[in-house]
Amino acid sequence: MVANIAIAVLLALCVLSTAICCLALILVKDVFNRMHYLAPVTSFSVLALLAAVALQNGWSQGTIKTILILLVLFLVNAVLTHATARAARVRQFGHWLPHPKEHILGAPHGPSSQL
Amino acid sequence: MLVLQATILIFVAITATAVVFTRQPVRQVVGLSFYGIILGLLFFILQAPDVALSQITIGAVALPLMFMLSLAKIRRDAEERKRREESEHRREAA
Amino acid sequence: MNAWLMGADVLLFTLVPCGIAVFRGNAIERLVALEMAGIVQTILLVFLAEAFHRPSTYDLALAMALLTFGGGLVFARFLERWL
Amino acid sequence: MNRRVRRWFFLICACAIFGLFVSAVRQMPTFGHYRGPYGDILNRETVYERHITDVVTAVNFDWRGIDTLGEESILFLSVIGTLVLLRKPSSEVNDSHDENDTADKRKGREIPLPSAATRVATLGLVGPLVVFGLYIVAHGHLTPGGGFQGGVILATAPLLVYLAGDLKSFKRIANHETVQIGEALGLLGFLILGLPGMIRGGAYLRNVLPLGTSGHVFSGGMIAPINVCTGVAVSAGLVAVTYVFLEHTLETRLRGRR
Repeated sequence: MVANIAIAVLLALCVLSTAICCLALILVKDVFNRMHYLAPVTSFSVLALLAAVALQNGWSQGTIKTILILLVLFLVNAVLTHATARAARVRQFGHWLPHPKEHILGAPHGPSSQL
Repeated sequence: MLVLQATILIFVAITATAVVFTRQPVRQVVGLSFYGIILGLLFFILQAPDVALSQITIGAVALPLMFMLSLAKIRRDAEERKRREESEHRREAA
Repeated sequence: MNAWLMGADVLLFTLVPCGIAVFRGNAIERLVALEMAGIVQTILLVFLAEAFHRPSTYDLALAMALLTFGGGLVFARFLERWL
Repeated sequence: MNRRVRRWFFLICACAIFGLFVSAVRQMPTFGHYRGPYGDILNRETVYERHITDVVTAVNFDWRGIDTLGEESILFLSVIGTLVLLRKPSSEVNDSHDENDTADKRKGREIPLPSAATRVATLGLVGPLVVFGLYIVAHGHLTPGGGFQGGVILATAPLLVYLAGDLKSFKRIANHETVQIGEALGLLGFLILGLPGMIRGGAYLRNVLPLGTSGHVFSGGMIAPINVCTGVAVSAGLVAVTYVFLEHTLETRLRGRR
């Protein structure tokens, strides 16, 4: 009984966070702001989902596969966001390094500098 | 269960129409990829996981890659033709 | 009607904002929405596999998680290079 | 035919097709009510007779294996057709491409290398993807999936290597001759696997291997070897098609970089 309630709460958290992030996707205007909303889904939502699956099934095939899903999404989504942001900057400015007028802390200046 | 089936069928109809009405090819490919996602869900909800897995694997990487390669090729050919026409035009003018 | 099926119902409707975003704006904005839809679908497939009591269909969610990255990367690489 | 005539023509045709469509839909069986006898029989018999837990795979590779052989040949033929259509005419090979290279180096059109993070993550994902593809192929008779799905996942691995910006490595992994030989071997293996059944006096593609315990990896008789052959053929075919596409589209553009 307690386990069922815990599962329901975890699932509600997962669904709610996903829904908020999806809504933010159309409410926020700038692309670079939009990309941030991919991160909570891949970390928090999937973590809540993993907890719910583990509570429901114990140590089983489903739990192991959900752990793998969490690992893949968590590690790879950051890189995917980075690649997308780079593509957006390349399309906007022609290169992805900071514009001379931009002042980004710790970033090299100009398209000529090497990374 | 019934809610799921009805909703996903309506989604498929709306998404397919939206893909058809997208005019620019690159944007259309993105829409098509989304349509593939919805279609995979439809197959799974109608209890056909084998077909859904086929749809997911094909629609995720292979299909967009083919479309993007074709679009890149078309764009390259168009650029080349334009450049050739320009150079011929210049030669005629000289 | 268990909690998983209800969660799947609600999650299905969170695909609506993703769908609206996929069909609006320029190519990169659409791409971000597509990546979001892929992640939501991964979660949704886990929900459905658990709701149908078929543990072997967790494979679909795992395949989706592995392949969303490839799909997003295809678009990102081609949009920044050639199209 | 001007715009107005065309619109009327379309409207009349659309109305006619809509009428046919409605009449067709009215005669369909109601949603979710399956009327044929075969589905029920298969659902009842498959696990007991063939020791396979995934009925779809059993239907594809056992009950109607010869149809699947036909489908596989269709795939093979379409890949061959694509390879023939996109082969390079010899006159194009030594064409001067200097103009293209300079065009690519125009401002705003430089080819950026993928960043280190993308390369590491992509190449790190190749190994898990190969393992997952092999798992899907090997467990075709137990879980959803099989030769086709697993083959596509396996073919995605070299594509990821290309997406990491390493066209050279892609060409080394997916050596064109090797890939073509692999595709042919996949189809040949399927064809040969049908023969033992005939030698033992039965029909083509008849099961000759022990059936094993249902639910184990080594069960289902001939389905696992046939799945492996299909996986090899599908992945090799997909890689071959992508290879010729890439060669046709991007080869000349990349010459300046290497």
